[in-house]
Amino acid sequence: MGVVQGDQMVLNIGPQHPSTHGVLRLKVVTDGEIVSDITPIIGYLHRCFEKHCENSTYEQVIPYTDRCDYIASMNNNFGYVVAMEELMEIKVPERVEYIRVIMAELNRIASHLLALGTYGLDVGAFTPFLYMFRDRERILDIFELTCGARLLYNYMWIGGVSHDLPVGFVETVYNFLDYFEPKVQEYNDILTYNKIFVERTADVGVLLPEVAISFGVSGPNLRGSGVKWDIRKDEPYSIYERFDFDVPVGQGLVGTTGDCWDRFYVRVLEIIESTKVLRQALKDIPATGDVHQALPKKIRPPKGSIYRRTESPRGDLGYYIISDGSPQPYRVKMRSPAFTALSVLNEISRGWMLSDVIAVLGSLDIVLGEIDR
Amino acid sequence: MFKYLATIWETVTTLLTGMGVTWRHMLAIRRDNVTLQYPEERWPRPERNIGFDHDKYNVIRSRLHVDIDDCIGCLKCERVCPVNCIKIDTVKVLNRGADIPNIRHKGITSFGTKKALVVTRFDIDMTECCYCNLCVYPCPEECIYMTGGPNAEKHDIDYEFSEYDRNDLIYRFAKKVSDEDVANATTEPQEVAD
Amino acid sequence: MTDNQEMLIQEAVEKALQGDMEAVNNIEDRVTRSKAKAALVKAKREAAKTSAEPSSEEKSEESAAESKPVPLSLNQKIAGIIASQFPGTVDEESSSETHIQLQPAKWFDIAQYLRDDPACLFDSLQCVTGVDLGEESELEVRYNLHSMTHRHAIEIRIECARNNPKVPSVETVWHIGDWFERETYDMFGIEFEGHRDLRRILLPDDWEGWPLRKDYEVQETYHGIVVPKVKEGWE
Amino acid sequence: MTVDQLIDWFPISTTWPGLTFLLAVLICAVPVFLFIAVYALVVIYGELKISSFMQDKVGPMGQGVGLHAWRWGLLQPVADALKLILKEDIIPASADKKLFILAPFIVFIGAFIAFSALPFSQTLIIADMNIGVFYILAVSSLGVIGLIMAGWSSNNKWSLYGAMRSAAQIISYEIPAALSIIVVIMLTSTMSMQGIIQYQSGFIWGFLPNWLIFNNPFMFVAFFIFFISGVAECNRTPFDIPEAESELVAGAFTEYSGMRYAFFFLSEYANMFVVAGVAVTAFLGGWQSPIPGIFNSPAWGLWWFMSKTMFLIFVMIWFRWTFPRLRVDQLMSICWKGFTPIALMNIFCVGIWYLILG
Repeated sequence: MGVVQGDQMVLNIGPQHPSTHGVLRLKVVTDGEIVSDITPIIGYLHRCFEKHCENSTYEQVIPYTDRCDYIASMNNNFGYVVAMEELMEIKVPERVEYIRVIMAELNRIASHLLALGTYGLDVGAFTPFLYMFRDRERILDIFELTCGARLLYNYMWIGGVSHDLPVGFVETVYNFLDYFEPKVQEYNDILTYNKIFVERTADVGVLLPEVAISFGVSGPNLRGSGVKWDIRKDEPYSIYERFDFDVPVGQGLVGTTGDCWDRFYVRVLEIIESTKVLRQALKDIPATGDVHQALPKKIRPPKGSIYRRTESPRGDLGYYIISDGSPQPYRVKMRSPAFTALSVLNEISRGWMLSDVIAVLGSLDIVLGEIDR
Repeated sequence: MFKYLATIWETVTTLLTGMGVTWRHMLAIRRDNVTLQYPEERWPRPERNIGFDHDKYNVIRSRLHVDIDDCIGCLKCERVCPVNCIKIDTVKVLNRGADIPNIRHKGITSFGTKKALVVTRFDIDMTECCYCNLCVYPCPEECIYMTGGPNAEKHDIDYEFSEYDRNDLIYRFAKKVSDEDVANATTEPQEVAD
Repeated sequence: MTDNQEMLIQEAVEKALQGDMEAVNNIEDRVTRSKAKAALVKAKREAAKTSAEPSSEEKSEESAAESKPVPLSLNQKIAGIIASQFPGTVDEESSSETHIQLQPAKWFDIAQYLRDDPACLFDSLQCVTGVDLGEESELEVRYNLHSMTHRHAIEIRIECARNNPKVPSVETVWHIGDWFERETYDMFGIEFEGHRDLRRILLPDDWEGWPLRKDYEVQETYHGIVVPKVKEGWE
Repeated sequence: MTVDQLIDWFPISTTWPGLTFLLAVLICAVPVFLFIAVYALVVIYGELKISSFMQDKVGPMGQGVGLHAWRWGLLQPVADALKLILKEDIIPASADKKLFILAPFIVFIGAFIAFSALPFSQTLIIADMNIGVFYILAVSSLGVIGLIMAGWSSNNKWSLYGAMRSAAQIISYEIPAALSIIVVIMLTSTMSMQGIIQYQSGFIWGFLPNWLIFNNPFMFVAFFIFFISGVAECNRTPFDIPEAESELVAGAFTEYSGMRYAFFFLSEYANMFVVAGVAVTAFLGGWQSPIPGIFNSPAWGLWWFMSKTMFLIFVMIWFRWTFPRLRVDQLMSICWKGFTPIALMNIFCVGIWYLILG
């Protein structure tokens, strides 16, 4: 593609740009339309998450984990809380486990809806974005019903959950699932199989499995390249091993495996899988059980360190927590999946056109809050 | 040649199905609409299409409110706040549980515990508050809470508390009493030692 | 602390251990009553501890002890392999079940070996964490490696001096090392030799100091902007 | 026609020929400009409402007086227009001032003068030239110059990208449009707009109105190509690459604001009307009524022309809110590998069909 060597032009897809999913600056060296090199410049949204953790107690860190990946903050809480409970060897009651899985899966659907919607916007289709936000609005209502907040919940605490489920919660989620499942087919009609969309995304930004693994890419981006790796299945935490759902993997139905379309379609399939998990969780959630029962009075984990990964909608969300016995964490490191996804952008969008760079960036589904921490 | 026609055929069919979807949505205007016409329709509107209603609320994230008469000054909410937006000053009381009328201090809280401290300053800076609700949980007297929701009988939901001046967002819940009143109310009267 | 209070607490705790709690409750002086309660709790905890696991006191309590009695955890097996391939790089005493302690010297070759050796095949570098072990002690870099084929994971820790911390860069072995190491450099100032362009990644390039070190003071102003946010009228 | 009638009607036509011509043209131009303004407001409101209904939104609403855009949001387009007029139109410091100021007007003129050949009804046409269709196609490519001037003069990388893309797109899509019009001219053997519509009167195959689209099966292909390349010419989705929000921020109009941006906006809608008008005239029988016998007085003629054009504009709006955007090279490949060869084949087939069936 870029064989003609015209005079290079450096283009700043600057921190203030409609399709950078946050405050990200891409220094793009283009030769006419064809892109020859991209250097992402990050750090505009750096809020010293790790420094804050060292100055606050263990339960005060939870509102900060919300604000890292603000689109999937339930899963962020879940990751941190699972790591802490493994460090402090706290056994959480059954009902709390089920509540957490329900909340995490609902949040996964909401996060994927946002990812698919904004990807439609990057490629130029306005309407799917609004359909998906209409359905995401329903999930946010459910969260609001339980923990009052719509985006940053601070719902999962170490050893329990902040509030028990309200009356009529299970029916409300059943209503939502019955309403939502036919809608996924509607998204497929309007966007997934749309020839122009396929034309824009098939064979674009192909990510080979070896490259993906070497760049530490994880989650839907890695599964889009055909690697079957999902922490809920391979390193099960909480009660995920009780649910049977399969891990969708990109097969290259439209172009080669690992292109933008595959990453998009893997997310659509994952939404369907999440509804399956939700139905099973809702079926056998124990009706009784106090959610505050296992909340430790004084959180003083034993000296030591732990690295625990969980499956956030964007990939492997890892927490490396080092405790020195005091109520304040000695060091908390958050391994952010979007950080690794962005590092692979340059690798896979070299030689493509400018509008493809936007398409590839959208398909990687990055969130800058999590990258900059 | 066949492939050429096949792509044309596929293009036309997929584009038409897409147009069919938007056509159906255009006809059913009100069916899936979630927008809330804010000034006229205020949240929470009970029958808002997923059908949960007002009094089933578990918790509300709106403005913080403190019943200062119930506050025993244990500083638990101040310690647990991640962004330390709560500042409390207290002064020891002479005898526990006694009312002190001239500084309007009630000795017994509604939970029946005797107060040992007069809360002279209880400020919450709502510009710093991150609405994480961590302060509501540890309060022994349940006197700090967010307005509306389960404690709707005390306050209805209030999420429209924007101000013109930032300092007005610093809520001072303590009773407005001058310092020397508090001083002589809580110190031993030197000459009379009854 | 008058001795009769001491004696009072002693016998109240004994009585409470046998089960009747009023002895503790009817101590009228509030201060001694709370001390008695504290003593009671401590006594109960000792009792529980000694009865529950009389045997292995010295086992490290932070990792859930593997139920199966196999002595070697994965980390130790890999440590053994490394020690056989590269003698003198693994220091045994500080390696535990959950991590392998290495010298920074031949880390690059070990990394190469770990990725290519069919037994290990650690092809994905999951996480690089920089740690400041204390005011005056060393800095440390912890690598979490994971193998997609064997689906097993280990943790490698490398210490480096505080004044000029140097660790060989593994950026060519795992490509993500490039950004992870730049972030660790940005936060701790650990030089990764052999890194393509070791610059700050999160902070602006001309920021002084390494923020996550324990002895870090925030610089007063950055280009004239006062850094520590002081909110007047609030303290 | 109206311009010639006006000239004869004037008493001083012999003494001051130049002045009368100018007066006549002016008398025709002002209503057309007003029509464009009003029509643009209507279509903006239509687009707002239709796009909202398509996206499960309610669109501009308003209860009661005051700033709420009156009932059903009717005042919303007026509010937009006022906003654009009152807003300060900034000229970037390093912009090439003269070109920057001139660009929007050239783009608008490109669309505006094409109106003079559009047959609104049997009698209502400004200038029924015998080369009507050819004139419109020639004039509508004037807009490209304006876009390139806008892109170049605002001295901004994004607008340069937008300008280059729009130049490539509009010029290359004029060829399939012209080729599909040749088919029409071949059948009606006249280029004057009124002539084409007169040819389409009466019945064909018994019950169908004698519109060219029903003339033979290939005419539908010609209509499809002309309409789609018309959509591409006025930069509407799925071909809105020059001002692609997600890539080029706003393409050639990035640096424009206020009154100048309003002119770009206006000329886009005027262009849409021209394309829809020509498509209606050439293929859907202009002011001919669908039931050829009745409803064909000049007043009804105006109604039929406007309703058909508005329907085609609705289809353009419908396209915009359903399809994603094409990439530049895909756009070019569709034009050169798709539309142009098919259009040529079409001419050939219609020729043979016409030869055999007479």
